[in-house]
Amino acid sequence: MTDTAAPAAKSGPRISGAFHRLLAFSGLIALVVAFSLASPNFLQTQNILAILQATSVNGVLAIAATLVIITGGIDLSVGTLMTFCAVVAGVILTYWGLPLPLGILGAILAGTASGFVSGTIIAKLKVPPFIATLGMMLILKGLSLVISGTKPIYFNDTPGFNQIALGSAVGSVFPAVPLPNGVLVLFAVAVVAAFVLSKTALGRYTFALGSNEEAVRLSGVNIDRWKIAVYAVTGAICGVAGLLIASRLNSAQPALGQGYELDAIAAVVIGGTSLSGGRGTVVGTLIGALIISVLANGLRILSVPQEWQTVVTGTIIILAVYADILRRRAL
Amino acid sequence: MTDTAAPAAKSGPRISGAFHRLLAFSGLIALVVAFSLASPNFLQTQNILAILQATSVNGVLAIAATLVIITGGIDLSVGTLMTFCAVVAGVILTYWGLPLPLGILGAILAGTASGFVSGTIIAKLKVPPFIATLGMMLILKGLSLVISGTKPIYFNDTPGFNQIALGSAVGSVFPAVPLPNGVLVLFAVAVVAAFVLSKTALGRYTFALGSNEEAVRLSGVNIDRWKIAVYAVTGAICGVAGLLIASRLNSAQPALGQGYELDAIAAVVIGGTSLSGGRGTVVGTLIGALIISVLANGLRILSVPQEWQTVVTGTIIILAVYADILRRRAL
Amino acid sequence: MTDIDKSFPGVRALAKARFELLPGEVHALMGENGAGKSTLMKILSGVYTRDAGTVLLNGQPVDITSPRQAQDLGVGIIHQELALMRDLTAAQNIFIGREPRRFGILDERQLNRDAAAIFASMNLKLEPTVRVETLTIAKQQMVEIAKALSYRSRVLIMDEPTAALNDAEIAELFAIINRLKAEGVGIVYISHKMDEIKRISDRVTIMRDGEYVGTVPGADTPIETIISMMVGRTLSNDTLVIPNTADAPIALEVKNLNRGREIRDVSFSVRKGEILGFAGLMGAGRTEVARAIFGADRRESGEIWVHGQRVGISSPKDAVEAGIGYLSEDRKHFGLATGLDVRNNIALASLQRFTGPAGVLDEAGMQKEAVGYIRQLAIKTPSDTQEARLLSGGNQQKVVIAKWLLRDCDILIFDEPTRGIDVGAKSEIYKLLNALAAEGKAIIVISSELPEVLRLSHRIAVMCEGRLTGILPGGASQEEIMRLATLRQSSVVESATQRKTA
Amino acid sequence: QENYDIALISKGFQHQFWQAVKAGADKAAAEFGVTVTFEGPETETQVDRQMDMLAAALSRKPDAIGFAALDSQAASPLLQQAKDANIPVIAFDSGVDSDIPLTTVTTDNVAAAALAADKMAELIGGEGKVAVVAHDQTSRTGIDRVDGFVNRIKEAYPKIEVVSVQYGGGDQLQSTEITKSILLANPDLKGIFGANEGSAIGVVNGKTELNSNIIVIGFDSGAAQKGFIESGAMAGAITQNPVGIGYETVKAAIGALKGETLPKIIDSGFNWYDKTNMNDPAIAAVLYD
Ligand SMILES: Nc1ncnc2c1ncn2[C@@H]1O[C@H](COP(=O)(O)OP(=O)(O)OP(=O)(O)O)[C@@H](O)[C@H]1O
Ligand SMILES: Nc1ncnc2c1ncn2[C@@H]1O[C@H](COP(=O)(O)OP(=O)(O)OP(=O)(O)O)[C@@H](O)[C@H]1O
Ligand SMILES: [Mg+2]
Ligand SMILES: [Mg+2]
Repeated sequence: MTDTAAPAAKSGPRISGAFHRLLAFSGLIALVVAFSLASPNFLQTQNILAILQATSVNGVLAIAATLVIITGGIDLSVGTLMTFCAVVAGVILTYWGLPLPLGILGAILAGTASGFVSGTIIAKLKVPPFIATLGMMLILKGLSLVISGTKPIYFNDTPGFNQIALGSAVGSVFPAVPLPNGVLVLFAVAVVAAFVLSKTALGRYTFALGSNEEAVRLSGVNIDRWKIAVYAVTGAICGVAGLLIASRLNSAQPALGQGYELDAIAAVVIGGTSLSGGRGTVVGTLIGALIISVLANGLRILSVPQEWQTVVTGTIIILAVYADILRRRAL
Repeated sequence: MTDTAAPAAKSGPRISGAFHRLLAFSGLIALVVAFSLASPNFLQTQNILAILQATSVNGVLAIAATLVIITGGIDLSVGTLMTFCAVVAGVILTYWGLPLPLGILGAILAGTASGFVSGTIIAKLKVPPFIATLGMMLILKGLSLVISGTKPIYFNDTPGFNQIALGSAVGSVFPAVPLPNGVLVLFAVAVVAAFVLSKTALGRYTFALGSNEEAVRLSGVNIDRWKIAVYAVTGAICGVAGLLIASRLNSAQPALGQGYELDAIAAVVIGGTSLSGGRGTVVGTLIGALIISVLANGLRILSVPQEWQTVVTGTIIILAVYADILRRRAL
Repeated sequence: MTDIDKSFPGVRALAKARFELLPGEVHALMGENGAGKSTLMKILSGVYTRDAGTVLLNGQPVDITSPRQAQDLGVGIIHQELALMRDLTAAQNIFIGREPRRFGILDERQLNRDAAAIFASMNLKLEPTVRVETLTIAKQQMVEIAKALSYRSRVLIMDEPTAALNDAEIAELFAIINRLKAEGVGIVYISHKMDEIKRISDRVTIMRDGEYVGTVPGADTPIETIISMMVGRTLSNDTLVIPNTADAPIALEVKNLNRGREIRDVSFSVRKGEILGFAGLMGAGRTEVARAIFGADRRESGEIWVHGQRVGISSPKDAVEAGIGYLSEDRKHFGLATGLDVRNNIALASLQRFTGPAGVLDEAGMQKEAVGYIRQLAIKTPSDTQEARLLSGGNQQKVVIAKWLLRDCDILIFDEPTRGIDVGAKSEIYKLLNALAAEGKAIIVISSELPEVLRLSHRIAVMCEGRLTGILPGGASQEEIMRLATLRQSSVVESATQRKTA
Repeated sequence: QENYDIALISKGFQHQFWQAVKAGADKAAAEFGVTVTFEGPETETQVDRQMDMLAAALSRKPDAIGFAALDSQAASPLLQQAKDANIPVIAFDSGVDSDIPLTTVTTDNVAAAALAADKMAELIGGEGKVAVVAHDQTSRTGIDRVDGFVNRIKEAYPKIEVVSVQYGGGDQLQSTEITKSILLANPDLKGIFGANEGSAIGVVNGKTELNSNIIVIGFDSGAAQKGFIESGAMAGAITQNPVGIGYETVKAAIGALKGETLPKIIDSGFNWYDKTNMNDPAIAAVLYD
């Protein structure tokens, strides 16, 4: 492996690497092909846009969760934090009547602050991430209800707000492809997260922490600081998810959010990121999130009865991951 | 504990060991004291019985989850598996009209079989436990709806059935302490699980797998078999939980169960079992489950508004675990 | 460092320990397993905080409370237990915390270039971008060394850096040490290999049971003196006796074993009562052969015969059932269940034997056996219920050995069995292996220490690049072994004929 | 007669109330020879999940859509999409704040809960402490029923105090535990209103487990509640007509497809039922098992 020797030996793995990376999509592609054959309505522009739109919120949450999972941690609060950030935006824009940019900033800051708190509890108090973020999940769930007054906050006074997710910057240029902005936001978050993970010190420490936290500490790195930073970034991304969902519903729904963490984590794990940390990719997470929404959409399009939808979804999730394992083993 | 060394050296750690084990309850005790001071209704026999009763289902589920968590795995399907087992009992007793023991047997067998399937997927196909049991969670959820015909199954034709959880064998002897049978079942499950964990080969392998699976494999142990066995036992315990909840509601509610896994896992982790495996105790899990129900009960008794209940619960869970960490550090 | 105390729950690791290091000096720290060497050095490098005592650096009292602070003060350490981030590349590991950046963005090319430069200065052939996880223990150890060098510390602590290394790498390391010495770096050198101490150290400090015993000059103190200071008695040095096993039945026969580039057509056999040594350079494929026989890895082709019967081995369980035991070279990842206590680690491979009716375990029986081995192998532990991860490195190794002794296999494959084990215990283990052979067990010993191979083996198999290049009789010369160990593919034909005669 | 494809997106799926709506829809489907699909999110908080369901239903290009909005504002872009595609939309359960639905098949939850308050007052003799165990703090039905009950008590019965309103998510077990805590905290409680099926059953379970004899008023029907009313554990309950809602929704959709004009509101009504009138044919018809 360590041979720097023959270029022939080098190109071999490279080609197969690209090929196998393509195969990673195979579960997703198989699903898409199957549904397209089964229903003529599946592979229509509108439906594809609907699938992408349905992926946007869970996709962003899953990317947020990816970061902490790579550190070997977990964040159960992503769902309720998303809601909390949406409510904060609602309070700023609707209750206080401040301008849109402040609402956006507020939501993202609220997410960052909450992630900072989670990270501090984990890094400084050594509370296990599961407990710290479970606690935060409950706290944020309650706080969302409290600050919203247990009712949805509508954004009717901020007309531009629903453009965040529903408008279509692409569509205004290419009317044939009215890609909703929400999907653009998802891709933007993905690109930024992938960049952070692969090119910045924060990303390096994210992998290092998940790989061997003690070794990082023994290397003289201030692991507390970096751990807190990872949770804060995760929180900030949840803030983006909060803006997306609020924009999509044109309201901040304070009771929503619990249970969403499971879908987000599922997307991460389906995408090949290991819950024990040290490895993971944003692209994998995106694929995982897409598999979940394609499945949900396809089964609905096929009018599969709802009770069977869950059975099929469960089975296919297991099979998709198993196929991915076989692929890696063949690698 | 089993030092064969000097008796002097022995007594030292023993005293402090017992003392510290007592302190493990400290979070729980602090909560009880606080609620007792805050409300005269809290420390009443009836309320204590209500708390214990409220702990029974989650406690049994949490014990089930403890086993797989000690192996370093996880079981997200405990909640819906519980429901599935309840529905199986309903089908056997109500739809088929068979006698009670067959219903009990059927529920526990259904649980064991499902655990066996999860375990096989994990051990043989090498699908990560999170995914395998997430898939099973969805499959079981759907199947419960399918086999029940999406409606509750009542046990009105099996009069003895609700005695499983609600009757009081203790109360019939000591009328002053009408301890519900459900609580006895919880304790019985706890005792058996603790015995299995500490005294049997299965228990030893449970810890060994969580500690270093590869080392166990290289010791010539058939790790697949033991892993499957652990998941099967977990499933069987979920069967008991299914009987408990069905007996309490005198019906099998096919839609209930999702979300219960989080409470169960929370109890396990609050009880000091590490999600990375290799360590954990049944007593800890019981304490964890009790902390959760005491909190819920106490806050309701105090009529704290619901939105604040979640905030307080989240905070106290973090604090309780933090207190436990401080205690261990002092150890 | 003077009067250093350190206690762990149930263990007094250090009691008034003392150590002194001059610039430009190589100062060896010696002691039995569990003497407190690593603990003392962890205090110096900020991993542990001391309970009592003073640390002076350049005459100034210092209080080192974190690894970071130690680095800033110019103290670097190579830990005994590898502390690498397995999912990162070699270069990323080396520069963790000090990544070169451009405009705030990691400069990966610079990083790899810097790492490559360090490797080049060490004469190490290693791609900076390879993931550490895929490296053998020896290569990982070299990455650790590279990392420690990259800090350019004034004080460099090396805690058993050569335990996993082969002669060639050791020679390279010593060249590096001499260079650093010339630059005025003070080096603390911990090792259980006595010849190294003689070769490299200026002074030797000896510890016993957490206490300071004495400091002697390295070059002109006889080894026997040092050993007796370490263990408090003198050791007899028994010589190799080769029993005549020519008529003994063949216990294990391996025919045409193949797997990719790592194992190429390996065939050999071991007789009952025979110790077959495996020699070869790092990466020769000895571990691979052992793992393939044991069923730990899949093999592409090849037959395994035990006591004249062909056995199908597809998992370690099959191997153990066929009477084969395998002690891995990587105790941390493949040997020890770190969360379990000593007793259960020893019993781990033999749990069936202690399982009574209804699956209930016979704790008393397990304890008896465990205590027996703790005594026999002199495992330093407060009790048999101590968690295995809290033992010193050498004692952990003994626990893993005990596991296989208790399992009582007919065929034992020991991969680097004495890694990290002190001289006293080493000779105990040699005696034990000889006794096991005398009992009629067939034993394979893989070792990177030629003296060990030479001292133990009745026959010596030598590997190079996945091939078995020859099997030599016991007591063969080092030169002959090295010749076979570096025998490239072109000359394999020759070795094949040799194998027949062996 | 064409085989129309009608997609019903409801607020829930697994609860018996929604299963009764589904039963009514299926009945109409069989009667009129059309195809009906029925879907709803897991809980009534998952507004966005409902949007995804509606979007998928639109992609399927059904002939008509029946929609019970969790949040009508949130749905408006998708409803607009339906309108643009010329897919008629019928609202059911609670109203949709939009002029796109051709008609709304609904029950007035506030008035229904107010009737429960009247009955409670009557049964406890006009004074004392009562409590509410509801399913959801933020969903329309949860808010309407709690408000309807609490406000009616406040306005009309000054001697009655609502001491506690708690939410159990419609989960029977959780509602049981909540009820027990309420009872233990308020030993002098006179009655509890369970604001949906799961809550009401939980209230009765809690009451039975503590051997209390408070007055329980339920909401919706189902075999369990009917049994409780028969046995006297529950004094009575308010029923909507979910089977009728499902039936009327499908019927209205067919009417719309055939070009009939529809009334703006189709009121499916609500009823009080107890031991005395449960077996009246008119009441029995609106109850479900
Ligand atoms: N974290 C710990 N907790 C409890 N005991 C410990 C801990 N670390 C070390 N010890 C104990 O302290 C003693 C000294 O250990 P140390 O690792 O310093 O020995 P060592 O001289 O380096 O031995 P070796 O040659 O085997 O590496 C041993 O008895 C060991 O079991
Ligand atoms: N995990 C791995 N993944 C890929 N290749 C590996 C792995 N481990 C070892 N190899 C390769 O297998 C070959 C032989 O391995 P190894 O170095 O363990 O042999 P060895 O003779 O036992 O040497 P050592 O002296 O290190 O024990 C080498 O080419 C090595 O690079
Ligand atoms: Mg050491
Ligand atoms: Mg090796």
